[in-house]
Amino acid sequence: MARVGVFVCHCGENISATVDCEKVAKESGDLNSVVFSTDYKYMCSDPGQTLIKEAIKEHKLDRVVVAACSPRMHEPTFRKACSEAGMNPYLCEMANIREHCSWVHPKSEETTAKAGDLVRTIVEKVKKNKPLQAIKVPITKTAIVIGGGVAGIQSALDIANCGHKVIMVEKQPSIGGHMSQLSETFPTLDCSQCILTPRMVEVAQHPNITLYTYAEIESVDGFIGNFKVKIRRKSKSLDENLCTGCGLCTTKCPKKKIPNEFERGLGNRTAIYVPFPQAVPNKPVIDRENCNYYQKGTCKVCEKVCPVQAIRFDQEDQIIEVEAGALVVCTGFDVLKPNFFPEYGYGKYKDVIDGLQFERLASASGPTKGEIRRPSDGEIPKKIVFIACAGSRDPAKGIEYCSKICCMYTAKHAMLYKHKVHDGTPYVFYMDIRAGGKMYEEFVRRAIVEDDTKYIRGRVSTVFERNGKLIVRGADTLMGAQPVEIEADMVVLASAGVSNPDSEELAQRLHVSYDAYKFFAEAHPKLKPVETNTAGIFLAGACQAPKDIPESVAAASGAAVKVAALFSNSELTREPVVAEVNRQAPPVFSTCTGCFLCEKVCPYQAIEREEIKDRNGNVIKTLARINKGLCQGCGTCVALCRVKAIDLHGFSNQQMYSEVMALLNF
Amino acid sequence: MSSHEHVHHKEGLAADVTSNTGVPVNKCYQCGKCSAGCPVAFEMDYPPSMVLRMLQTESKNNDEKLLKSNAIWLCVSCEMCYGRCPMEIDIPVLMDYLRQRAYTEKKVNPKAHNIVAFHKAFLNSINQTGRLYEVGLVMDYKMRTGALMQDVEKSPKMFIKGKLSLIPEMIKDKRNIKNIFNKTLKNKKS
Amino acid sequence: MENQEFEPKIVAFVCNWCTYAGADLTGTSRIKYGANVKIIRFPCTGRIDFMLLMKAFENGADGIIISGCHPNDCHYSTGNFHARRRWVVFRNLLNFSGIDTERIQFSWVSAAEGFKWADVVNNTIEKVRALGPYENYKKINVPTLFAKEDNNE
Amino acid sequence: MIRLGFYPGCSMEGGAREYQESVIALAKVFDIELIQIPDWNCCGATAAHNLNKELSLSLPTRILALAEKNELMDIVVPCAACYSRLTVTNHELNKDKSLADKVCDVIDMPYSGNVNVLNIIQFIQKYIADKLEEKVTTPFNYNVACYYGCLLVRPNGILKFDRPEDPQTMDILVKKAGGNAIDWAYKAECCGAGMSVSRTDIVARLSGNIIRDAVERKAEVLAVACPMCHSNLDMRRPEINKFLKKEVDVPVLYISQILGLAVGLDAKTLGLQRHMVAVNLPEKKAEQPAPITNTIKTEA
Ligand SMILES: Cc1cc2nc3c(=O)[nH]c(=O)nc-3n(C[C@H](O)[C@H](O)[C@H](O)COP(=O)(O)OP(=O)(O)OC[C@H]3O[C@@H](n4cnc5c(N)ncnc54)[C@H](O)[C@@H]3O)c2cc1C
Ligand SMILES: Cc1cc2nc3c(=O)[nH]c(=O)nc-3n(C[C@H](O)[C@H](O)[C@H](O)COP(=O)(O)OP(=O)(O)OC[C@H]3O[C@@H](n4cnc5c(N)ncnc54)[C@H](O)[C@@H]3O)c2cc1C
Ligand code: SF4
Ligand code: SF4
Ligand code: SF4
Ligand code: SF4
Ligand code: SF4
Ligand code: SF4
Ligand code: SF4
Ligand code: SF4
Repeated sequence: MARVGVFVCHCGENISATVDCEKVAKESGDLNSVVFSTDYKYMCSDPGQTLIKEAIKEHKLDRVVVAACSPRMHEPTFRKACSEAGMNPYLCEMANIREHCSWVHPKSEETTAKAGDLVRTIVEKVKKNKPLQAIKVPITKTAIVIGGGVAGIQSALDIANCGHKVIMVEKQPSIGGHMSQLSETFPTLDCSQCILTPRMVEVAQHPNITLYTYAEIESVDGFIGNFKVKIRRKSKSLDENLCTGCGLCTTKCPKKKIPNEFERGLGNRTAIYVPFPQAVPNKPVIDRENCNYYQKGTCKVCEKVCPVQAIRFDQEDQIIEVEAGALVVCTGFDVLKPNFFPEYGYGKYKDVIDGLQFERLASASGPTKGEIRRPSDGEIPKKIVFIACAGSRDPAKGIEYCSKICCMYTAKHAMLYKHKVHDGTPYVFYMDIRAGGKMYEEFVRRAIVEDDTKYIRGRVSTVFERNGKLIVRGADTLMGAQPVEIEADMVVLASAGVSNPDSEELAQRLHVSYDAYKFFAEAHPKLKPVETNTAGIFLAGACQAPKDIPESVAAASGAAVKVAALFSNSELTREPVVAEVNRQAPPVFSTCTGCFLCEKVCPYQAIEREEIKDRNGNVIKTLARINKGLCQGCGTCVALCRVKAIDLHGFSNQQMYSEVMALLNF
Repeated sequence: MSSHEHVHHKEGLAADVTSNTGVPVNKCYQCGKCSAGCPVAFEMDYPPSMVLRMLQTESKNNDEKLLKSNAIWLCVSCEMCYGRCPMEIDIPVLMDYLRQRAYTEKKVNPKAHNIVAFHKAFLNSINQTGRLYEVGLVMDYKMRTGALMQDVEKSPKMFIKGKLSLIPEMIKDKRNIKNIFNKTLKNKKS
Repeated sequence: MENQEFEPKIVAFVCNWCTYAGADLTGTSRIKYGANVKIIRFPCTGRIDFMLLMKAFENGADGIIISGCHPNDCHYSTGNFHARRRWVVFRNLLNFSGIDTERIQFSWVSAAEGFKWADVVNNTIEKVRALGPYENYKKINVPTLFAKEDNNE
Repeated sequence: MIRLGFYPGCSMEGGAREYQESVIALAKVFDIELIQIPDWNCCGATAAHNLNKELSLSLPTRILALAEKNELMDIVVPCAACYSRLTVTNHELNKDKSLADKVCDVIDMPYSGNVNVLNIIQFIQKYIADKLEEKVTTPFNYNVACYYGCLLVRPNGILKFDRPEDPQTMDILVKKAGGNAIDWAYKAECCGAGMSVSRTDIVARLSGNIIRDAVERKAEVLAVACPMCHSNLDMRRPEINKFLKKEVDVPVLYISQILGLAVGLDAKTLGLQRHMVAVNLPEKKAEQPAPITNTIKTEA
């Protein structure tokens, strides 16, 4: 039999002005199981708390109900007081007779009666409360950063500088991401490589960072603080420890005409290659799809020329298993190839290129050494047309959203062009100019006013060739939507920023949610912008949505702080409001029927499958099991389970039923 | 569950367009791609994107201007605009509707007289014979427009090349065709 | 004074993060509403088992309010979505079994909508008052009903 | 012998007689009989849908209903304008059953919505293309600008034929016939369509742009698949030349005529003499047909 104590608070006059607190206390004393009840002016004050503690000891109370303000205000206060008196804190509940009663009703008998009803209801609930223990989880203080673009680099360095270990996993042979391909960056026009390269090197040399390039996440198990991650290190076909990065192999490899991905096809590379001169690590890999030896069985020139015999043709992929307390996903974005848009002629006309290709043309280390020359004949274009929103904001053929970065980089491109080709004329076809950011609007105005870029408001209908010129046919909607034709030498499409092709697969592997466009979803768009719904997995950069460098870096530092905060304790304490699937003695094991409907509705992928085996190892039954590390206690699974095999601690079926019945029956 | 749907009953041409053709006028974000690709925009008083814009204003004045415009008659239903519109707005169907409205409300732009005359002559020919009788069509058109000398040099050459016949091809069930015209045009004169 | 008006008994099932907090705000703002509504706190509307609704009617409730976060604001990201989905299925079944679904009021009240909470309560009281006491509630075969609902999830 | 329904449409009975002649002759070479839909009527073309929606659906439905009544479930419709009207009508009726009932009431005939409408290219692709190369006796060894116009490819969502930008199907047929299908920019631009009589000035300009681009890209022949396109590009040549301020005498041939010539039919049978712009193709010695490199992907 429970021994419940009821403590009714006057809250100065906040409650007692409309509720007869004494009466409530007195009547509660008559309730079944209530062995003590009293009222007091300020329950949350020190004397108030002392009163509760002493009553617990004196009357051997094992349950406490405080009838006062909202539990959202003082539940922790009173639970702590109870705990100090030696009671399990989760056996203390509050009845909200202030916000939900005294403040919203006039002074009357009815109001007092309602307060009494609320107390009775909570008394019935608390009788069904079970002692709970706060959940404690140990934390492995290693973070895995997936993706080595500017966001990943920032995040890794921030975490490492807090003194924690970081493992960086990068898919490509080098870190750097898209930023390493850029020429100069808006809104300051500083050289991208100049600011990025030192940080890439810092990552490689940081004592707390282990870098795996040419590697991918194979699988993720476990939960916050305790992830077990398998990493696939793809074979580079060479012994990295031996290779000195001399580059001899890459100069001698006979396969020289492979379109260079880094140059967006504007240059070539060899089969054994370093993606770009400033690559980190600066050691080659063999692209087996294009290598003579792997495809045809003969060649091995690289092996012959390597002064240190570093080439390993028989090297296999390696799977390594690591433990980590947190993951930061920084896998960035992709740029949509605009060839789904045949009216713009990309892929058909050599001089119709995309924004990244223009970056390479404008880059001092690019295929033209920074001179703007058109791909078809190497001439310097005298008229360039930039087409904004090429695929963005186009539900019919492209994507619905605004890619956000292209207005800015288009203005940048026009400027860079004008700075390099003084007598050239840049045109921009646009629908709106989205330049919300520090110094962004000023930047765009500069492109228009100082660099004389001709902005035409209208979407281009078609691009075609006539007499060696690219005819761009658009409309000027500020001139009565009259059609205009520009004879251009080159056309640059600001093509849409989209999610990586493998993002959906990766999201599923990580158990994080993603949006309709397959970008990773943050836990809350405003207040949890770098968290995911899976505790312990964070996001940063353009893998969430197209973002520019400042935003990517800000998010990366934000995510790093979240990781550091997590790692600041050796254990994680969590409220024990979690679900549980019942377990019983054989032969039933559990009332769970294994339908796994609950698995589908859990927003946190907290429901796992447990196989019950007999002595010979045969599976007898597969049951649901809640991962306490992942469960956030929403209770959706509980409401759904038709055999009532799941229950939620703190809001159990018994508790809720008792509440409903007590509320209505008196 | 409480639902807060704001059912807003609109009046005017834009609302009529949407209810009769399903074309969502408000979806147009004025990008101008339709006008850029329209082969006859250069002749139009209001290029297609302007037509959409005028509808969006929901102003009586603009509705009138539109019905009386030349643009709606110049549209040749080439479907280029629809094919390229990022919002998939079916302008050709919209134009059809505006023409029908202008025609029934007798608001056809005077400059479009020739075009309407041609359409009428065309339908007249079908009404009478079930098929298009080119000589008859041209005669009818000339009577309607007074463009008596237009293309006269073409006819003998076409005749020689076996391209024109002087006797109309008739279909058997002319009654059926007449009925179709009567039922659809009802009391509208053609 | 007119006749003593019927005072319906109304139970409100609300989520902890939005509506419970919203109702707290109604209090902090001292906005008045009828005393015949009593709130039961759930972690999330997703936790609300529709059997509890039946239990409430069975024990003499005349009306029920279910309220949680607005569609995309669920603290648990999708709990309220599942609650609504279940409700759509469940409502048809209730209608089918002759239960007066008019007596169940669904709404979204965020933590900032103190005024709205008072409106929701007062409107529901009026509505249920107009409907009269729920004396016709017959004990229906709730478990079968519940099983059917799940098959539709 | 394959027997298919055939809807010539008004212009193929009149101004475009040679199109009909060449299609029938070509079909015969491949053992296909084209059966005219008995008592067919005009589809109403642009005029009907400009002036009255119900009429614009009723006229084509009568044709489809007649085809169905005569058990011609696959019908060949070589005129692109008629093809477009019939296909759009099918689409509208299948989309809205109550509309379909209303229209059937107007035409006083039942129609199920199941007649399959093939344009000339689809017809050739389906029944001829596979056997074409083996039948080619005199490769059509010219630079051909394939002109698709509007109504063959748009609205793509309904027609679902080829890709709306830079279509390829006709080009592939020309290549199979030994021709060199050139790449050009005006493949699917509008020629002025039904404005031929009422706004000749517009037609001269639009068709003029088409002819100019074709010629600038060294086309020796234009290939078309629509009588309306043909009459604008061929019959309106004097007006076009005036617009272009030069004499351009590039001939305009129907695709059926080109394939007909390639499989050895004579010019007369194919009605080449009926064109306004004389067809004087220079003699060329037969070369190996250019390899077909273009693979097309039609968006679903
Ligand atoms: C044409 C163009 C011009 C631009 N100009 C500017 C500018 O001037 N100023 C500016 O602020 N911003 C500019 N941007 C935007 C800038 O490129 C991005 O903000 C920035 O690159 C985002 O960084 P990120 O690290 O989030 O992603 P990314 O740069 O895309 O890096 C992601 C990294 O993750 C790796 N990766 C991907 N998938 C996996 C996987 N499954 N496993 C492991 N690794 C993976 C990738 O290989 C890559 O290294 C421009 C963008 C474009 C397209
Ligand atoms: C009309 C309007 C509508 C908006 N709507 C949205 C929206 O729908 N969604 C959205 O995401 N954003 C919206 N915003 C933007 C949003 O308000 C800001 O992003 C946000 O408030 C910024 O938060 P902050 O903490 O940086 O600054 P602030 O909210 O300005 O807070 C700064 C705090 O610092 C205090 N302070 C100032 N100086 C001192 C000092 N010297 N010493 C001590 N304290 C000081 C101030 O008193 C204040 O409390 C809106 C803004 C406006 C103006
Ligand atoms: S030659 Fe050998 S050492 Fe030099 S880069 Fe190549 S693999 Fe490395
Ligand atoms: S074996 Fe492959 S990578 Fe090495 S040199 Fe030959 S082609 Fe290049
Ligand atoms: S940022 Fe500018 S160019 Fe890019 S999609 Fe948005 S509006 Fe278009
Ligand atoms: S200042 Fe404000 S309203 Fe104006 S463009 Fe910028 S964000 Fe929009
Ligand atoms: S716990 Fe319930 S819902 Fe989940 S699998 Fe078991 S029986 Fe099904
Ligand atoms: S209570 Fe919510 S979070 Fe926990 S297992 Fe159930 S559905 Fe998942
Ligand atoms: S293309 Fe479409 S969205 Fe753009 S202006 Fe025209 S109708 Fe509007
Ligand atoms: S359908 Fe009409 S409005 Fe549209 S592009 Fe063609 S002519 Fe212009």
